[in-house]
Amino acid sequence: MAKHHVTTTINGDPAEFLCETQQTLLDCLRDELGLTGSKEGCASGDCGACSVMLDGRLVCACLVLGVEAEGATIETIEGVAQGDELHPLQKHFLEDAALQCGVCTPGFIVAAKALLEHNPDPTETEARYWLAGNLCRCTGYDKIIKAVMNAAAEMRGA
Amino acid sequence: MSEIQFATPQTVKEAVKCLAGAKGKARVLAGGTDLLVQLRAGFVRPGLIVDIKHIPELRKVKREDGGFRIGAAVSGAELGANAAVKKAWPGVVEGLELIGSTQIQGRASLGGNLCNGSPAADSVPALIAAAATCHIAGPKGTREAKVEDIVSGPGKTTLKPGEFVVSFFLPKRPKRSGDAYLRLIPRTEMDIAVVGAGVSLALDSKGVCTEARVALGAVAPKAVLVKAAGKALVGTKVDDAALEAMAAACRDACKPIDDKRGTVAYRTKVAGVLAQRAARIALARATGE
Amino acid sequence: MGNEEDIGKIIDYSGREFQYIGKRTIRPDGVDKVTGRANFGADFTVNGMIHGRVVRSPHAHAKIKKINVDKALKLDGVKAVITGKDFPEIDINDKAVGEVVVSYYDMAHNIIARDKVYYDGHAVAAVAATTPDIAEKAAKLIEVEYDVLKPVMTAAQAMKKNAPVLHKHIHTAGVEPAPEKPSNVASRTEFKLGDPAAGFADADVIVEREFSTQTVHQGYIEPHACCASISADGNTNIWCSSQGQFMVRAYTAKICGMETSKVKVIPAEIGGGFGGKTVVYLEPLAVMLAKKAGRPVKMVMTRDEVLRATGPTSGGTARARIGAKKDGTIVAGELELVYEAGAYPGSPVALGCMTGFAPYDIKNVSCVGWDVLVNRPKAAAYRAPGAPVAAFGVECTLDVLAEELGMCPLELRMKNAAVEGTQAPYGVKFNRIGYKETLEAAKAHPHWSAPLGPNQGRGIASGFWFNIGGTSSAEVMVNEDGTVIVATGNPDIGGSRASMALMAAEVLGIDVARIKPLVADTESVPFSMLTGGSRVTFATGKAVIEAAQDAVNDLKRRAAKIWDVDVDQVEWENGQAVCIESTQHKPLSIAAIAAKADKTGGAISGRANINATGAGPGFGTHICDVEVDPETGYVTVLRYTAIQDVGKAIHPSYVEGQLQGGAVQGIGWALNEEYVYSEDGRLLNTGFLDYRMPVASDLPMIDTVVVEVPNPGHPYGVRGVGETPIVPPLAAVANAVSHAIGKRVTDLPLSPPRLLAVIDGK
Amino acid sequence: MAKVVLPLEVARAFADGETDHAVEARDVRALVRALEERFPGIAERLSRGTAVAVDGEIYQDWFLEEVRPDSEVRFLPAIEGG
Repeated sequence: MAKHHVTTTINGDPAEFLCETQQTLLDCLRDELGLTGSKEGCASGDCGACSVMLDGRLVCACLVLGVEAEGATIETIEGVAQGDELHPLQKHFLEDAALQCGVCTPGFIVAAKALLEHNPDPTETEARYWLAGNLCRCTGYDKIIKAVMNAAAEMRGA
Repeated sequence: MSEIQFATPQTVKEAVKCLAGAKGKARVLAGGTDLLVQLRAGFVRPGLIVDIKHIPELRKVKREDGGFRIGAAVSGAELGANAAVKKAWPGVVEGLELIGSTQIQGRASLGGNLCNGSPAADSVPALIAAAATCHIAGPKGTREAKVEDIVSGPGKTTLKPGEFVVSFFLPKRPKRSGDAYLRLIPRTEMDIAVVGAGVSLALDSKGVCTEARVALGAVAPKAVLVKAAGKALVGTKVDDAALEAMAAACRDACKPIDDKRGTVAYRTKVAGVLAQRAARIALARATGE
Repeated sequence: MGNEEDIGKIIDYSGREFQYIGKRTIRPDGVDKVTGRANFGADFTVNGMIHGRVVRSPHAHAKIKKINVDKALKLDGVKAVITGKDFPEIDINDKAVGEVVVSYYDMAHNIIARDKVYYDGHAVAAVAATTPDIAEKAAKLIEVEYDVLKPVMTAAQAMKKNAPVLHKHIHTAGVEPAPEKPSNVASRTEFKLGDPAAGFADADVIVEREFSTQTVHQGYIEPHACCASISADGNTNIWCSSQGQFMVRAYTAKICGMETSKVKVIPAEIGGGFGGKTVVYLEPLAVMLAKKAGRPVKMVMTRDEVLRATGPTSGGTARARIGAKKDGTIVAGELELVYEAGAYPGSPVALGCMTGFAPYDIKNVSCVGWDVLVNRPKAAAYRAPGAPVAAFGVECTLDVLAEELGMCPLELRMKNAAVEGTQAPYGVKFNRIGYKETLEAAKAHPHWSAPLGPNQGRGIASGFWFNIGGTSSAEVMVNEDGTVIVATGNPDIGGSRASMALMAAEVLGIDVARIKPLVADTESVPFSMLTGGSRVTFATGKAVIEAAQDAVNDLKRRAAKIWDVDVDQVEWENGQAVCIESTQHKPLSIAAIAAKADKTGGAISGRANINATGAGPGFGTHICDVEVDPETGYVTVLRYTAIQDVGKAIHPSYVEGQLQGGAVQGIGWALNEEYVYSEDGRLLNTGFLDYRMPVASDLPMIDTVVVEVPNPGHPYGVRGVGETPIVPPLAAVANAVSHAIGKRVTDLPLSPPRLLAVIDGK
Repeated sequence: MAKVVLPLEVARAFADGETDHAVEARDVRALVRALEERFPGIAERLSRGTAVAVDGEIYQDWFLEEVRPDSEVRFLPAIEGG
């Protein structure tokens, strides 16, 4: 059976790729489009390292079929910075040492960006529960949550 | 993986046609948060995947006869954002909103959670407690069914080949009524329920319970409506004695298994504990505290 | 300033003002990591690349009768299939004593089975095909005929008289006279100090408890991944993430029977290791598949494979017995550890014996350790290997002793704390250490005296790790414009590039931003021991300091030429060459000297190849508050404080990060992480849903206190910090839970079902 | 004469349980050679997975480390890192 020809929008640019039905959106981003910023940590939706935005909703790219991207708008980590201007979250993850190995960082930044768009002034608990789907094994989450709260404050102009 | 067809029907009729043509080798795709994990692990090998998210009727939430009609493909995140449903049936919304992480919430649907047939499905006990019904479409037309009659055992449903759930109906809330759902998971998030308890009850003007439904998850091959537990509350002020009797009925109804998440003894005891706590929250909501 | 005489000399830093050390700089590799551009193991693609899949045993213990690959080879798109037969046989006694005791025979058989499989997930064959999908199908077409044997899943089962013996060639080592019959007990280790029997006889109070823990995994989020390409002349390139590219080169060359010079390993960014990536699993398979297929081969593990088939750390039991006088002085300590080694010998039980009582000054100590084979994946290092389970036993028994004596557990530790000159259980006398300082910091911390509510409890526990030195190399290259490259051979797991830049800046006296630290491949810097043992900031840091000093000496020689003075007229201050004698020579900046490099002799650089000695042990003390739901056994961590002596924090944020990360791994180990096997030895929780690691909403902020008692063995006082933080948490959490429920808990993990059984007195 | 302390297992296998010995040597290699003369086969046994501590300093890869007349030399299991 011929592959699906999928046309979609990724980080504001039109994109198209061929994929088989069982290929996940994560496989398509990484293997067909070379966007390796989203990472595979488990392929079962339990680690969040492949978090992307699909039509404005935060999802795990490993639990979406590539063919479902037809006509959708997708945002990945590669689209968070505007050219060389880092997003406040990216800046604070660096300044507040919110990453060590960095493999979970893309997922955390996409998820935290979705959080701040949903709730510009989250409490620590709200941030921790929203980000519970993003596993990190190096940091113990402390500096990640602080970086998210600091970025939120900066974005609110607080 | 043999080559898998993929269909995106735009209407219920079109979907029924797709499914009927696939002679039982088709799987319905709503959120996909269970289906894709099973696909990857090779537990399922469908010949056809039917994506029902493009059918408007399955994505809508609207009022009906004082209650709500919720599309089977509505995601947890969407339902969680619907203030009206959340106000009327907080327990049902709690059940759906507890499924997995924010990322899972962006996709997981009531239809998928029910039809995946997991005994521990978080949204099912609260739906059963709410006496919710489903509207089902299939080759022989449409029919209604109670939620508690859909799942027949782990991973098994009573849906006939080619049938799928189109929407759920949450009945009108009687005055002075409340519902709640609680579950026990080892962490604070990201786990499958070791025990789940959904309670829905209504009181008369003097605070006496006129109606009560108690449903448990993960303590039997499928989510179970514990009639004796409900009876233990009806006619009482839902005081400690009544709650203890209800908890005892819950413990008797448990037929759990030992598995990697919990033991028989543990599930049996905690089922009673959670049912009591959920009933207290439902009571508080019913008396408008 | 870093002058030649500083290296290795004992210097008192207390008053010293550092110019760059201690700054919270932005890590040089950070921007790529926050924008998704950084390349981890699975992010490489190579022209002509095909994809590899491994066929793994579904049985825990079985003989391989036959492997039929014909169907797989016939599948369109399949390019190569390998089994154990494709690898050279390795002599059974072929052991390398590098950074760790390595049996190449065991390693080779663990990477791909030969005649027997020893655990669920043991690799049996591998196939490479043009697409991952075809490789997946081909793997299913490979038919393996097994003769299934009875598995041995726990140490208790393995040590029974009639238990099936895993390896016919293993007789218990360390037992005299050497036993003739083969055994599942691979070795017995014993340490003795003073006269324990006399010690216990002299004790007023003796307490003893037995503890147990389960197999747990390092849990790095990045699965193992590599890409191997081999040309017709045998020259091989391997792109992979690991804790040591030189380790990957050495082990892969040995197992594939190749010369080291034929294998080049290019390090990718590593997505977490914690000791689990100090060994190889995929690289030799990818090389052999690439050789047979004549195409580069990429292999990436699924999470299922990582949990089933890569080294977790040993589960085991710890029996601790402590004798003390009424005033709390400990007079005797006894510890017996039984660790599950997995399929091949090599649990870290000896290290457990050495570390268990290490924080304490006890004259009479006896520690015995048993390394026991079971049908589980071969244990690999996991952050302070062996120490957490031993400390869990000792630190909880100390808590029992404190209760028995009616003494505050912190005071009891203070009274018996090891200090400079104390003889450790393994016989060596400690140099300058900071354990007491961590206890004083704990006592002064508001957490220690904060009030507690109902069903709440507070636990305290301490921990130790040796920290090691070892072989490291560094190159410091001055560019024409005076900027500098610092190349080392150690993968950067937690921010070590930033620390290397800070140490180089301190010696060179130039701004950190003008220094680019990088992790070089195996053909660009001399051999370096892997990243592990908390050694990088210490040992590779020392190499960087020496190499930077070497560069400064070169710069001073060039300045002397430019000024036409004798070199001992030249001093180096604040990044400039200064002429001592005449003031008519204005100081020369590094950029000014570099601009004339060609004229004064060619490129300017410095290098150092060292085997670092003088590693200073790291001590930590943690305080943990929990609340327990008595009706469901659910544990909530309310507050956590991690205190540790780090000698000198080069980059304070990443030192705090090590304390926080290690504490949370320890909390996961104590509360919900465990391997669950079926009766017939199949792993049941093979994913992150049921292998439960802590998530963000499970935890409070992890407060840290960084204590700095300088280590004399390092120019800036650095001690290793990476491993000590995981040692105290198991006991800190367990002691907190015990106080919360008023009963002593002894078996991890304290998951709700297990804890409710204890609460209900089952 | 430097004081040498053997691991218990090695002492039991070669020196009928006696761990402490006095040896004249100027470095660890010479010390091990002296032990080999006294207890044949001990050198090979000590090279397998043992580190050595001379006056408190632990060397994983010992060879020519200096041994002074008043030194204490202990053999320990090699320490691996995580």
